[in-house]
Amino acid sequence: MLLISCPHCGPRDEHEFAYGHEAHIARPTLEQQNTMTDAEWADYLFMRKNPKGVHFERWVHARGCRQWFNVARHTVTHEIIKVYPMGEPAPKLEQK
Amino acid sequence: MKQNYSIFSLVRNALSYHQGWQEAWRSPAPKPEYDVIIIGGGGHGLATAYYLAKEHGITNVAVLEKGWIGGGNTGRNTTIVRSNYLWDESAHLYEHSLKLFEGLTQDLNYNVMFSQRGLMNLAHTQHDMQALRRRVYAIQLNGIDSEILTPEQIKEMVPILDCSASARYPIMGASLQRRGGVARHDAVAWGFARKADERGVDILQNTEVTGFKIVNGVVKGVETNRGFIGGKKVGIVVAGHSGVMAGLAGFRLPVESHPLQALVSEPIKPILNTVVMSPQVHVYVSQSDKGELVLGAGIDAYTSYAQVGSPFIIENQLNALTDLFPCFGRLRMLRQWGGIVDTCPDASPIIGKTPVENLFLNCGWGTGGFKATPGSGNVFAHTIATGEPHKLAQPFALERFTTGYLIDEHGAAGVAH
Amino acid sequence: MSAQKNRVATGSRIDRSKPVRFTFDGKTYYGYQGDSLASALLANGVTLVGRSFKYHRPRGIISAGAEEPNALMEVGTGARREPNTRAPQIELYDGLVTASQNRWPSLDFDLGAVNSAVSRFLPSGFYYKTFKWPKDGWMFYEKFIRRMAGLGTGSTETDPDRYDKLYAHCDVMVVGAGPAGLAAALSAGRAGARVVLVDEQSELGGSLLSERDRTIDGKPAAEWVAAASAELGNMPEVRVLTRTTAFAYLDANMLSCVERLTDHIGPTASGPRQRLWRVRAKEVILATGSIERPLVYSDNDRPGCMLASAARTYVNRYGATPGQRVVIMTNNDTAYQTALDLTAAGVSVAAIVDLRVNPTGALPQAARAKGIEIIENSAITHVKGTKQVREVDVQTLTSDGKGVTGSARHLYCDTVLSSGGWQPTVHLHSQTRAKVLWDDGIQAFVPGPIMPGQNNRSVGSARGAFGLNEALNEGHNAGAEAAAKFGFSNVTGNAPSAETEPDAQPLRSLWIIPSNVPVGQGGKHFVDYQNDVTAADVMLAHREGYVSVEHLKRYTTMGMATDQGKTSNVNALAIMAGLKNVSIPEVGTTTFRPPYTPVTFGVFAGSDKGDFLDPIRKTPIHQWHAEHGAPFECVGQWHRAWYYPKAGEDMHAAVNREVKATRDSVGIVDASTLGKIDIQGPDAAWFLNMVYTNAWTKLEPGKCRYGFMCGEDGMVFDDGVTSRISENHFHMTTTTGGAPRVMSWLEEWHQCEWPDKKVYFTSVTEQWAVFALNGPNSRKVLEKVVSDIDLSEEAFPFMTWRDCTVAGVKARIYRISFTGELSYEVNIPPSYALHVWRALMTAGEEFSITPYGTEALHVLRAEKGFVIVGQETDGTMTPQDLGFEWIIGKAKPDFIGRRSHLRSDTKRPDRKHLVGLLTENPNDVLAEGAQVVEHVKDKPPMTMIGHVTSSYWSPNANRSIAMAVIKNGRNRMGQTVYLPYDGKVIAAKISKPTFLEDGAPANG
Amino acid sequence: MAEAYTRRSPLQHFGLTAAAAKSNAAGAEVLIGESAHRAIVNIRGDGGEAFKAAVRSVTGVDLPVKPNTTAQAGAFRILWLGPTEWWVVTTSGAEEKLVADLRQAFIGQHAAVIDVSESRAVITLSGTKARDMLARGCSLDLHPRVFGPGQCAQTGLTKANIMLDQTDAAPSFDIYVLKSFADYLWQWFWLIGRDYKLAIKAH
Repeated sequence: MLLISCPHCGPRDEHEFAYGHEAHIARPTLEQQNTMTDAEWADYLFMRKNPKGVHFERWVHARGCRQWFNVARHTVTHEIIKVYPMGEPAPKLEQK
Repeated sequence: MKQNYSIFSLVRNALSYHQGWQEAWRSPAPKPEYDVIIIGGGGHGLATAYYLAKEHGITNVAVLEKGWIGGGNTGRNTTIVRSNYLWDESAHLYEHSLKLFEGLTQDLNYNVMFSQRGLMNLAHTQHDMQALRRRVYAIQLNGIDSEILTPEQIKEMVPILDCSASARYPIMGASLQRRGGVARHDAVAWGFARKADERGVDILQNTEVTGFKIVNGVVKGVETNRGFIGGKKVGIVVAGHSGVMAGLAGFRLPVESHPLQALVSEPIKPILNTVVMSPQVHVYVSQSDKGELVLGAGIDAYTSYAQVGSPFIIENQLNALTDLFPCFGRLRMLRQWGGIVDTCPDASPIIGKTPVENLFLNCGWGTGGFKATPGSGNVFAHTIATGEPHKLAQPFALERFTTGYLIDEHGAAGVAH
Repeated sequence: MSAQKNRVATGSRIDRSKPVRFTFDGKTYYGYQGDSLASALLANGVTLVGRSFKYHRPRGIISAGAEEPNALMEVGTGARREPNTRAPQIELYDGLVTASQNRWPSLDFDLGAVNSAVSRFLPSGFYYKTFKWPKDGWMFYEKFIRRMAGLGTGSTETDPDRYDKLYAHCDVMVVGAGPAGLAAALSAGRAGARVVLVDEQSELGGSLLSERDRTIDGKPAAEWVAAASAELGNMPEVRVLTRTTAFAYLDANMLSCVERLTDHIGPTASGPRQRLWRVRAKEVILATGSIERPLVYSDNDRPGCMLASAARTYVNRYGATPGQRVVIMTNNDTAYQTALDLTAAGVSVAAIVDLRVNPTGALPQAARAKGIEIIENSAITHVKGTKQVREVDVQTLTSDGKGVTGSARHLYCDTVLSSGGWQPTVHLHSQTRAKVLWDDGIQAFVPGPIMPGQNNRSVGSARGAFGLNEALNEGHNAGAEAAAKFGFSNVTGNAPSAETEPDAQPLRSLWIIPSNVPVGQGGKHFVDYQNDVTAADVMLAHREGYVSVEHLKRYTTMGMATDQGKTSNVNALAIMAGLKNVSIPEVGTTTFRPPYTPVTFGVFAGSDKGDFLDPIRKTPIHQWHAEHGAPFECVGQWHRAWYYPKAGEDMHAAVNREVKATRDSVGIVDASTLGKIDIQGPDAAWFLNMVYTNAWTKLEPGKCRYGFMCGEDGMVFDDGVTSRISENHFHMTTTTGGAPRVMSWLEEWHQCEWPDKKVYFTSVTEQWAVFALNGPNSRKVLEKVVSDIDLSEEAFPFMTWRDCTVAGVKARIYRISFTGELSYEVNIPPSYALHVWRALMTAGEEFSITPYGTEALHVLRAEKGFVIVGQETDGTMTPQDLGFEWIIGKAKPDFIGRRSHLRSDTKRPDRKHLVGLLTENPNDVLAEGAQVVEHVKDKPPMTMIGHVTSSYWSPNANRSIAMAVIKNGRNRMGQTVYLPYDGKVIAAKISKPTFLEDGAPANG
Repeated sequence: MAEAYTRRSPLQHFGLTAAAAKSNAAGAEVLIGESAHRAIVNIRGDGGEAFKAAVRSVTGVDLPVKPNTTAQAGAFRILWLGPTEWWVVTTSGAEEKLVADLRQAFIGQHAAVIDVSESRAVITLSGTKARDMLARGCSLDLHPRVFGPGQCAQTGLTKANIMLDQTDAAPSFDIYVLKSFADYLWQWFWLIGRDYKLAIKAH
């Protein structure tokens, strides 16, 4: 069971959180939506990096403070390398 | 020709203390180039190679496996085989596979122990019953066997189920596919490997693909830990690692990899002769021929390539199990493990072409890949051999994520299996 | 009391003043308090205790611990019968009932042993090669295979015991209370750290419990253990758990442990049987010890064959001897200690057969001094006796150890002990996915570097440091260092110390003990006892190409038995390495998976049985519904009143009555479960524009509007009415089941995508109980209990809301309708819900007010064509598919899902549309889920064009009504379609999905 | 006005008042009870100076901005729920005025005041084994070195979501739970309470 450090509440068991999948996928602006192809829209909607290594992802402390935040987590070791606020760009990390 | 496996050959070999058995498949050195390279020596990949050789006469084929064949999800699943899918496209594909399973032992001269002992899906609420009827009626009209059972019929088939009306989630009914059941997962991989090898396919274990050679958008071969191997066509069949391979080839997929956990009990004398699944309370169970109860539940929520998952998934699953089967409380968990499943947004697989020419893809089977093994290999072999999707595979092209023609099996599956 | 012929007269840890009676296979025996079942059986001279899995070979006790492969028992009777329990781990209690298993009709005479006679035809994987004829033959053969397989028999009765689980936290967790673990717990505990110490045995001490002469800090080992136990017991921050197995090492230093609370007491015990501990530690010290490997010699499975260390445990700890006359075969020094201890207990040691040339260590010298014969450079090549060892042959080894020479010496004995070296118990380390490394010096796998985020260290023999002083030192230091990491640096006391140990001579690894016939052609060299995997099977796997570790395991089933290969894995790997002519680590290692030893399903489930499986959410007037006979329908976790049958009514009659009464006069329904979200802030309207498909900016305060929510994929996922309370304040309602999802949906978009927007969302689902009054007389009812506002159509029109007082209680009423009738949704505080409900019922008496449940609610809405998300939709329907083109805000620039509606498949005109179905025979009520076809054929397959989403008898339309989604349905009005199901075909005409004459479009 | 009518608490049907009278508190390891009807007002805002000042002006409490802490002054207790969310808890009946006063005080700010008094049941738990009982279903570390009076936490307790507020070092806890889960949670306490000496406390 993962131990995730909520940026507000501190370390809590995984089951207090809900997973929000890949982070840093910006929703296309209306202008972009109106000019993009269906394939490009599908790219936004469905295509994912799904890396074997460090994954930048979103979590929400669903059973706690209800706040969303970003996590850099290694998808093989499950090591949580960094927790950082929404809106902050993905940190540059040495690939492990 | 491989030596034939039969009761006679077994007796004959017994007399010579089994010194005369040949290796089931060779361990050749890689050739510089193949007509087709299949990346991934799981059941699907081996089946693809087998059908390429058998049905399309393409024998200059290599199967590249980074570890040992059948070592991924093929060897980690709960061995369930069924074709009771809601949507026409899925039903036809999985039924194709089920039919191949029905002749697989003879075709491969390898007993895959396909046991059509019946598979039951329980319904516990009004809503479950509506969904169940919808599914059963659709399956029936697709010409596939499926029926609805009353609680009394369920109790008769599986007396150890708690069918009392006072249960938190009382059993209100079930669907039954009598032709569904289980097969010996390792045997499926080994059987395909042995017969593919017999037809000339090179099975290259401990051969890890580290990159693709792509020239002007056309794939020319793969880089591996054993050097470059040329390939006129390349098929990716690596389940949970599909995203990694796609990354090496320069594109992304609508796929996420998640851990799917399973577990077995200690072996006991036969107590459960049917596969029982309950989407509502998230558990499915069968008893292997060795006597172990084989159990699965849903996937873990987060993406992961670690073959472990969260304990609360297991706890909830066993909570549900012991509620359904109150006599199972004293049985013990023997072993627990995880596989990495590649899940698509619509819970249906992707079979077909990729943005790279001559590079083909077969992935996204999520939690249900084992049952599809022969069917998947069969239609994928056709797709690679002809360059055009098999008609059963056509709806499952990557393209559907652009058009929006998804085959949403979430409602049909409900629970991973 | 019958004599215990193999019981040592004095000494050991059993309590001879407390005899304990037990039965094995129906025969009564006596042991003592402190005995294990295995030790008591041995003391009574019972050596045949089980049959193997495949060949049904007679088997005896091999080990004294968790690694036991042979002595598996059914314990208890009836509902409490538990199969496959290891005899060395069963504590004796008075009245214990045990039985051997996998035999018929009896352990002594087992018909299944025919397998052993024909074992030559049943090599590994024989079933892959056979049972293939005829085509469906497997279903026939399988029945017999299944019956032959399995081990014990599970009970088919409900498990009567209960189980618990709980969470715990600590600074330092110590697994294993042998010398290293005790030293670690002591140093960490003395420093003040929070410590959890677990050990699977009934008392602390681990290997020290099997010692005879060792001393620590000048005290006999047992006294030191007692003092350490007492000291730990007195530390307030130290928790000591005995009979507790740490069986899984999970992410971030969480360990799952099972504590056996009553298994040693038996069925008379009260309280929970077992408890699951989920311990989150900051640092973990693995002091899990090591397990002895047996030697792989010919017929090494005969009853009487045992591990050397096990014999030592039985004689020293339990005062039970494994037999009367013993031959020991070893490749290392440790077995000599067994010989010395057995001799001291009066057991005759016929000889020690040492594989090594010239064993001259301190222990061999001591053995010699005691007059024990040492036969060096030799091996046991033959074991005679089927149900009990009678004699062994010993021959001299060739120099390469692959063969034997010279004539055999015959040694009479009833027991053969073997020691093939020791394997550290690296299971928990390995479960963290950390690697294990091969150590040539000790010929065993040792823990490799730990995984990031997993703070653990292995100490003592768990890491391959087999000396007692090493264990004590490492344990002490590990405990102190771990405690210091968390601020507890004040360690008192030094590491405990034992007398200096003599250096041991290196071991000689012979992974197969040769005999005078080739392996596989004479006796059987068992590698995996329980699953009957022999060295010949490993060789066969090699011959057939199943050479990777996992193929070897799966093909031969080696290591897959209930002992999970604790005594067999390394031996099998080494044999395979020899065949492949590579080093052992090149063959690989097996991955250790949880659990370390099998754990009952019951303890994972814990106490959450029956109604506790999933919480039942109840509305504020749940009791009233129950008291009025309503059965409940599960909607998510909620229980909602389904219908209210009167005496003599079935469901159909009750629902018809409720539906009629509501249309004709007035009905009332408890709709408290509807999701409700309070939305406030200057950007609230902007936000609603984004999450709903229709426009919200112009909605005036005081008014309500219906909307659909779509996912970004364009598919409907919830609906509901939202009301504007004031300029910046809205009240949203959602479906019952969708409430939590919508709430998190709003938060996710706000926090992740549009954090600059000023808006707050707060769930108020349970702040309000909701009673909907429906029907032409609903206003009249309400007027009797509302005096502070004008309820007239003009003053309080459709799709508006008002604050008022209902029956003296502050309320908010929404004039919205899910029946198409005059309707008021009365929202009141839940603590007054019963009061208001009763007041409304009283007020409605003169209009025969009728409470209705969810079933009538469904019929009422269907009559008017209202959709239910989750019933008419399944995640594949757009608002347009449902016929709600008008609800898409055309003028609105953007909303979630909009772009997806423009994709080629989503904008196809012939998608599935929501339509009505009128059966040709109005009395036919279609099954929900029935599939629609255009053309009926004699038999399947038939092309399906849609399915029935909702179907009811409508007492108001006086016929059946149904909704369906059908391909291109809106362009098929009037077409007759067919519904083949349940062996019949029903014809129906496609209609609009509204079924009453005056039906207004949904929610106006 | 409404008080004239029968007001019911979510656990009232268990007859707790009568049960408490019969319950033997002496020697009990855990005292459990229902604190019926409590005023709970949810306030939303940025937690900045203006917001704090407004809260102080109405309640006299210094807003706890440290996560998972509480603050109390007089009849008002404020619980931290999230970086933009708090509960002001006080005696039942005061919620209407409290809501009005807070709304008044927040004028000019982006803030929200929502009465949630009616949505929660409050179960109280105290005594030497209270922590043990909570550990049966709560994954938080409640050891006094880690969690004490003045701290609160939203978390899970068995299969319900709760707000846990430690009110003294006895230890005593207030457990806030959605009313629809109140039956479930109460019965769960009795289920696991089989192994403790339990007494019902009157409130």
